[in-house]
Amino acid sequence: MKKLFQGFCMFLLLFSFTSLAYAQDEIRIGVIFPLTGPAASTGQVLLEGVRLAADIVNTKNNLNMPLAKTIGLPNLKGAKIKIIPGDHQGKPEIGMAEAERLITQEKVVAIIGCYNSGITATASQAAERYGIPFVNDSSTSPSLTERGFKWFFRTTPNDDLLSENFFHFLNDMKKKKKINANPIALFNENTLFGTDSRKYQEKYAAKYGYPISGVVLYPAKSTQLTSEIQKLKSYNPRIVMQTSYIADAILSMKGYKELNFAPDAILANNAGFIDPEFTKSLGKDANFILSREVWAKDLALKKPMIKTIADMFQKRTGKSMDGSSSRAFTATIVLADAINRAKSTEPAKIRQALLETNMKADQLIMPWDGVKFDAKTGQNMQGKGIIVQVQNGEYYTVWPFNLATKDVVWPFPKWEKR
Amino acid sequence: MKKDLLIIDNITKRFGGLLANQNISFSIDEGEIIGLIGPNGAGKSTLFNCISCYYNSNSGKILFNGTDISRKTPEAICQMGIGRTFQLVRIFKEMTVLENIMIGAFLKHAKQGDATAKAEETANLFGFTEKLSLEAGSLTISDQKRLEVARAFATEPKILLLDEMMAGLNIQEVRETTDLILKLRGMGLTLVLVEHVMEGIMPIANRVIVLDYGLKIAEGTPEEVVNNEKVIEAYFGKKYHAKRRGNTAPLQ
Amino acid sequence: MKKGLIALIIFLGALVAFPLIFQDPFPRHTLIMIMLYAAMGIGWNIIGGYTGQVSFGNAAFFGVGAYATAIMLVNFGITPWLGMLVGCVFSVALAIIVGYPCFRLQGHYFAIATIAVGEIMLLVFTNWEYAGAAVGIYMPILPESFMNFEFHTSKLPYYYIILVIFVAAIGVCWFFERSRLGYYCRAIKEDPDGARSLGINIQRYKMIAFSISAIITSICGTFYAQYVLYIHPTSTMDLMMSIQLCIICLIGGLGKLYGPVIGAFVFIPLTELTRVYLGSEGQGVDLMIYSMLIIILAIWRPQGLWAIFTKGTAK
Amino acid sequence: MEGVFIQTLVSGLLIGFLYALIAVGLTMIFGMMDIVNFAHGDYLMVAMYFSFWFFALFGMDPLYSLPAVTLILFGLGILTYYLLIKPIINAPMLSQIFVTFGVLIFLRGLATFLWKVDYRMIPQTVLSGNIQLGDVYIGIPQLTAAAGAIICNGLVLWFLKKTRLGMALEAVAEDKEAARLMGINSDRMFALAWGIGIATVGVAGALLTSFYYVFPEVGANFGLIAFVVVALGGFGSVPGAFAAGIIVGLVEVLSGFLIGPQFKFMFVLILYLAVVFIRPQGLLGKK
Repeated sequence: MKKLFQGFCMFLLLFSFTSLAYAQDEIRIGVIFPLTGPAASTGQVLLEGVRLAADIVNTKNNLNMPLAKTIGLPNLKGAKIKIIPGDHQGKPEIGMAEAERLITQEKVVAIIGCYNSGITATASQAAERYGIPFVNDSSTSPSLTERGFKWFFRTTPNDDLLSENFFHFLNDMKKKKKINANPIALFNENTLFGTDSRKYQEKYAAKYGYPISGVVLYPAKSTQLTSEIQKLKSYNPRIVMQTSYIADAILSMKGYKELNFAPDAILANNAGFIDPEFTKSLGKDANFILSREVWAKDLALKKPMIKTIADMFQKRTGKSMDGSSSRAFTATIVLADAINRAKSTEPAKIRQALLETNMKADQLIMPWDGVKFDAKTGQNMQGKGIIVQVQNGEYYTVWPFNLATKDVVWPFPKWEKR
Repeated sequence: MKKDLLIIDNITKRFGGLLANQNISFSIDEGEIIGLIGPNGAGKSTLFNCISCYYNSNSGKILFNGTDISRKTPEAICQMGIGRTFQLVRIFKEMTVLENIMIGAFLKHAKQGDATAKAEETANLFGFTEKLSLEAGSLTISDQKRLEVARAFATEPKILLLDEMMAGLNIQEVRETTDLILKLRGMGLTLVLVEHVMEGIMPIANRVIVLDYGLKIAEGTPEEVVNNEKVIEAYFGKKYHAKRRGNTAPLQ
Repeated sequence: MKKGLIALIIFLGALVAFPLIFQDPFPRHTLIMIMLYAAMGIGWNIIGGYTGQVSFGNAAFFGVGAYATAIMLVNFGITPWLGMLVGCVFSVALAIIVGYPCFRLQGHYFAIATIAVGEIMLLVFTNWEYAGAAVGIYMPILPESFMNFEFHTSKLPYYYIILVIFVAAIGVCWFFERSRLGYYCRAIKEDPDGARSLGINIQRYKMIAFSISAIITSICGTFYAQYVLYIHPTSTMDLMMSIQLCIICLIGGLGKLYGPVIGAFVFIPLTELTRVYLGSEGQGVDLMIYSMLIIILAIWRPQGLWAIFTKGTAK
Repeated sequence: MEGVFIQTLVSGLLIGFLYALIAVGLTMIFGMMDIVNFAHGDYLMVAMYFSFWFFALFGMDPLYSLPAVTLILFGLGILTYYLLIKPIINAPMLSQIFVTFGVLIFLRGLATFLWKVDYRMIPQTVLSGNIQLGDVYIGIPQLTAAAGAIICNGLVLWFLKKTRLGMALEAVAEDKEAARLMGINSDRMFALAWGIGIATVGVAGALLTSFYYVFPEVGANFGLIAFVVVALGGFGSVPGAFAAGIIVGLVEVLSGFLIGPQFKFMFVLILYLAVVFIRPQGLLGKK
């Protein structure tokens, strides 16, 4: 018995010496994404987006983007950025634990993360407690910026703005193409992402006078969605607005085809529908879905820099860049630029620099007017959404019409006419 | 000496078509040693399980101190004072000898201290004094059987039902067991034994009840039963019985 | 026994002293999780280890404890300490409602019935609007105080609260082991029919053991809710958590007082370290290491590590 | 309206047949050796990956690669028996649970490590498309899967009841020692049982790949359902698992449609608990 517990006391002492020593000349940025678990494929893509941005900052590149032409951060003696990844496995408590580990153990100066809105909530809570800037790249649940946090910044537009975009799009389509858009049905997954989006979809549907004939909330991880699609069919909607992560996005499209369900349009809340896996797995069945988006490769026609970055990403990962990885890329550039302007790794100074951020449209690979954070909420005020449509396996911008590179295919062709 | 401590009244037990027990009736007085014998498959163990309520008899009553216990649960009748052992020894193998007996002792002694004392006292009575901390699973078969009796005894029962206590024991162990049973009776306990080992049961039983094909074919003192025609026929079959009829000397 | 007591005191002394010497929050967080899972492991051990009723639904008690505290705090502003008591009452009620029918089942049927009950509870809370449905419940950030059971500046108070819960769980198990209930449960595990012949009402004692297990697990649920300040169905009632409790007891030693303690001290650091160091790059390697350990232990060391440390006499 | 109802019924039946096929292997192994294979769902995942790689590397449609996948899984089943299950044949139930649970985590970890976490699906297979009967649509892949399930279950039942080898398997299931006295090598029988049990999952995996995506966690959903089906049908009873599979499929789809999609799996579980409490040995299981 004795040796049993002596062993344990040694174990406790040893265990505590796990914090490692660091070279001082590198700027450590923590990154928390779902690297394993259900949304893992998106997590990997997000991480690659951040790493690409870090490489560009750390090397000399001829791009009209802050810190591209220089090596590292000039105001900090050319110190390079070091990305420290953390995996929250889709669990809020691990998101919080990883945030604490990165802050206290890895001594990161700021954190980017976490994609799943529910996990960004707990991870940013930890960052708020320790007073470390938390830049959220791709979680769109509006509640995240309504908590009055001092250290929370979000570059991506949130569901509130993006949901309203849908109805601007529908109004424009009514004017231009005389489409009939009534009634609408909602098909959302039942976690924070789905329930939050539903609130805003219903709010703006009422505001713009579009009747909603029915709402179907489905549980994630189903083996089949037949009964859900049947329920959806029973509301015989002309338009389906859907909010799904990647697994259910593929399963539902397969289900629509199997049950020959083809409404006039499927308006998707990006996430699963813009994941590179979506078109790869479904092939031609993915065609003609419309999705809100914040980025599309064909924007390069108006902005060549987008093409170079997208090609660099393709070369690096073998996957095409998408809305998620582009937003992770942008958030990293914005953070690096802020640290450089702050001329120090001291959290309060970085926060101040973030507040003073005023990046112009031409410095971004996003179709936004720029990046400028609201002092009270930390939300980027100049974010813009676009609508893309999948046409023979590629995403093309179809709205706003001034940015559109392809004409909208409306209505959604019947399955047998594909 | 209370009369009719336990009355078996017209017990019938059927498994589907098989009639294991048919209208069996007899009564047991306090302080008696009753032998329950009969060829294999006669329904001895079935009756035993009906008495100890592991089986629910199809009809008939079992009266213990006047109350009908035929529909009670095994634990209830143990609490009323009927202890039992099993044909295939069921001791707690991974517990020590002392712990096994303590489980029985806990019935009447809630506190751990009292239960341990009672268990140690019972262990000494049953000759386990040195083996208290041994794992029950490591004992010999006869020790395990004796432990099972000790454990049942620790619940301070009025009547003990022992199912084939002496099966598989050598002569020496049989004699030890019979001495033990006599000692228990001496302490005011009533005992019902299902047995095959005639040398064991016959010398000590006050009365013997013989079952055959689910029927009670005889009841009486050991001497009466041994010479009973039907009993011999049941054990040795008609052919042998006919040959023997000439020789009237009692069986040794 | 004397030796064991001294060793226990040294061990707890080390645990008490540890956070004072090493200030870093991450090792403290890991130790808090170790003690939390050890306490829940002790809870599971009482029903799964001692009484031999393998339950894969104990996470439901954890969830009930967490949700009772959260709902009462968020909707009625009642201090989590009272919420903890109410959580225990609900958990025991759940244990009885579930236990009564389930305990009539044996072996695999019982295990799978508890999985079904656990999954039903998960689905109920995932679709129950009042309890935040799948979105979960965000606890209000109250001013830091003992009564509010919330501490923002440092983890030390949380550390000592879970240490008290952990020691209490060991105490409960210590008394359980020596009481009539404990002996009866071990008898039920070994041979239910044999136990019945000694006057033991099997269902009643299984129910009592299940209720004790529910109370301990429920208290841990309340602690978790106040520690993470955000709960949702899959983080509090997942089947994986129930199974982890079994693994902890199996690794440490089933039906042994220190089994879950050893199990938690081996299991939790392993999961944390593999996730931290292998998680992103390793991509699955951590799962492989962790599973190989389980298989090796289950095949060659069924009595758990406990046997190595003490007698070391593998049967 | 009733068209939609029939559609739901048909979909329920189709998925029910598949559940039955997945469950038959699990119940066979349990019937033989009283061991519940917790990793059953993950063998399905492995089968789906093999079927997918046959398509991705050699361009073989899952239907053509089905025999190969089944054979590979048969071999895997035998390997699992000799490597992991043989040492714990007489171990306590909990050790058996944790060996199979360890295999579950190992297979998922291996799949994540080798093939990353992406969702892979075969966009165009020989079976794609659906048949239309009135306004009821039946997917051809699902129909073939159902047909495959019926054939496979029939084969297993025929094998167990009619062939010499099958009866030897049943004998060993009844009483290992007695069977050994009859000169049956119980080890080889157990290995055979594991081989066949996992092979049926191979068939299910190959059929599933034509209309469902594969990723390391796909085994989880199907695995849990297989447990419920087997316990509902009665452990060890192949016909029981077949009937229970169909019932679970119907209950899931109907309750999902009539009451609410989010509750569909709950009704399956409630049905299971109701049956098991009334008949602890399940619908057709032996006591």
